[in-house]
Amino acid sequence: MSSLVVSIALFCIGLYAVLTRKEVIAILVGVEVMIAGALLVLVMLGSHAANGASIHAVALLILVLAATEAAVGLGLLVAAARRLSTTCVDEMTEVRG
Amino acid sequence: MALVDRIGEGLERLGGGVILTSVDALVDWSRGQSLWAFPMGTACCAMELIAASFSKFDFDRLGTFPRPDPRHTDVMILAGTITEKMKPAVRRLYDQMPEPKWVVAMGNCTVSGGIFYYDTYSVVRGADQFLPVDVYISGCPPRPEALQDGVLQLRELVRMRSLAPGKRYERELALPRPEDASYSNEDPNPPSAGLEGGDAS
Amino acid sequence: MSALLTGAAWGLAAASLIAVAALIGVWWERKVAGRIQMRFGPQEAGPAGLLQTLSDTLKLMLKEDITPTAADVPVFRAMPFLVFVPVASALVVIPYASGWAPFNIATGAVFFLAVPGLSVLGILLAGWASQNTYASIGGVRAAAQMISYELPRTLSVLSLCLLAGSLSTGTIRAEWRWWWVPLTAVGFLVYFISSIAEVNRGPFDLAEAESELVAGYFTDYSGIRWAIFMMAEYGGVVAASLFGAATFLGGGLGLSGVPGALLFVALTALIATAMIWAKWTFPRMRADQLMTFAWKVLTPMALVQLLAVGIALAARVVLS
Amino acid sequence: MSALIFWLLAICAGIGALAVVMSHDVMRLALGLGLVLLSTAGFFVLLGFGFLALAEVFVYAGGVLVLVLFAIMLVHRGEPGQPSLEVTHDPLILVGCVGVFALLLAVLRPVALQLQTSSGGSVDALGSVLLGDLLLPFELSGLLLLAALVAVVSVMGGDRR
Repeated sequence: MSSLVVSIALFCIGLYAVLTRKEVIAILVGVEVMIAGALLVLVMLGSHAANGASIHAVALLILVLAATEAAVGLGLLVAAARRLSTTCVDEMTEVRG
Repeated sequence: MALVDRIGEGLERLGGGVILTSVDALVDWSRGQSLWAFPMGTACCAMELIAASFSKFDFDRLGTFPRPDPRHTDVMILAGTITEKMKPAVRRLYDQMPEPKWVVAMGNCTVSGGIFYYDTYSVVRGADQFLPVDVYISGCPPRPEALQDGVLQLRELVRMRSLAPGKRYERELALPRPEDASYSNEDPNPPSAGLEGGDAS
Repeated sequence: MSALLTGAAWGLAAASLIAVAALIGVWWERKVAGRIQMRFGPQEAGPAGLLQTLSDTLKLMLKEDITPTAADVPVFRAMPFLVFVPVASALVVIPYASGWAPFNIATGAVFFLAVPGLSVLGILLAGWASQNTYASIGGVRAAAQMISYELPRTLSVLSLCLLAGSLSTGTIRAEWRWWWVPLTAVGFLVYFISSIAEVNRGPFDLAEAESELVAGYFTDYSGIRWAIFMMAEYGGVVAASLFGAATFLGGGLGLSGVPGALLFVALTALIATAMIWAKWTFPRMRADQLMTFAWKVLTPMALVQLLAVGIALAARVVLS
Repeated sequence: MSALIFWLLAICAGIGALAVVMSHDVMRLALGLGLVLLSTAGFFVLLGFGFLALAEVFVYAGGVLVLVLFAIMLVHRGEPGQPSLEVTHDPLILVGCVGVFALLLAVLRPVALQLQTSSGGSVDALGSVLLGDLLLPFELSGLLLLAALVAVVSVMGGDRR
């Protein structure tokens, strides 16, 4: 029960960071915290399962996905910061490439 | 000064003589054995300074080797003419070195201005105008052996300026200067009074 | 849980091992460097200068500990430890005897490769927290270099795991056979080179290239905190040499008992000496050459090694 | 003992997550993320998934976090002193997040059980699952990584043509 509270709290704090932060980098970090919380929920609930190895493998694949997301996201951030010379999402209003 | 020096004074007041002198000997030995040099080569004496570290002369035998970073070094070796323009940079690098620190003035230009003493507006007349110099090495330029001897002299000096306050004494080193009264080259930032031993004039 | 506590105790032992190894290693490096440059090296402190490092260490401990005014103070002060602790923890998964490591977990090889990688963070943040341009550039360079060379290093160790059929370092050493040496010779070369790059030593020391960056990421560290950085560097050398001798060379080439243990120590010292040799012989590389070397030379070499090991294993199954 | 370590890790994760929400300093933000990731790895060890914990340290703390720091240094370079971030707090969003928290807790509560170390954490079992039942996702994730690599290179190096 307490483990569930901790992991869901992690997810929600990450969500709050994503919704309130204005800088792209802080939003990406918030997403990472959310992913960590969600992964923790999966692993904590899955640690009771009979086929723990499947949970292990699925968690590993989620880890890979999250790492890919972070790499692409940060690449886009740096490219956007170069082109628009801002890192604030509210100022990125130009639609044209 | 470093924290240890204050510990030393405290212990002396408590009367911890034996412990203090043993620790003192160890600290002096370690400081004297590893005088890492900050090579402040500003002119031609730097060639001899560089040669002192290399194959033929091997400064490393004495535990001294050059580090490019003032934060990691103990002794600044001033090699070469110091111009007025260079003076603030030298002073700044000296200030960046951590205590305890020493200065070796190598070559006539650094000691007194050398051949640039007269008829030059741009040369500092001796490094001791703005730095507390501990060892003076004459020569134009001095040979690497002279520099190594200077570092050995400095090692003796380190032993003198040790932890225990009773063992501390000032060197009697007041070289007569020909022009003390006539020429005024007032330094805006004189070396602080706490750094004893260097103020020759 | 008791395994965790035992692991912590061994970690402490590892830290002391690094301290002793650094005391001897620095002296040895200065002696070897002296001989390479036709000098003598330290001579005056103790017999053959043996006490030189001791006096250096004492002096560094008693030096002023400067924290720059502009620095991010808590981060600046903590970073030497964040660099040292992961490096020291690598020592607890090294198989010192056949089938035995102090912290013998099933994923020891991954632990050995993953946890020291954390010191990248410490180096990067040490450079940043100094608020010094040279230090920041040094930190970024070191981090880019370390994460690039992690790849060939991991791949080269992977071929050993494939041969042993296990990720446990103890099992790798227990399963070791003499024919692994010729088979994984290329892998060992890749491992050796990328280990030098991992600990930022010459010829890959452009993170602290003194001719351009003063001293790289530890430019603003003085006294004992700088000494901890240097200890971490030597700890990395020791860990890499021990691991290389214990797994690639089977720790004493498969001999058991006292001769094996002696040979193990000798092989470790040999690898460490070769690292020192490389540092004092090769000129420093340029940043782009460094990256090109990692991605276009070492990584393909490690992949070819992995392929060769796979083919050899398959051939063995087919033949038997 | 296990409970003590659990709460220690929970406190570390909480501090890190709060740093992500509250910090004005970009570096503190990244350090907070590092704390969260390391304590997540600690939770994985506690639950018996040793390899997952090492993968988290390897991929996240050693890789993604360094990427985050790189991005910070590239984006905020040239600004004098410490770059500072704007922090805005919105009570409505706070209420919404608490609502999401309550909802998730209510939904997942029936399946929540006592903390226990999994029996399926061995590397052998993981290997046979990854190359057995989950072979297709495993290979696809390799493809995804390659695609991401190409994407990042083309995005970052785009302006040099």
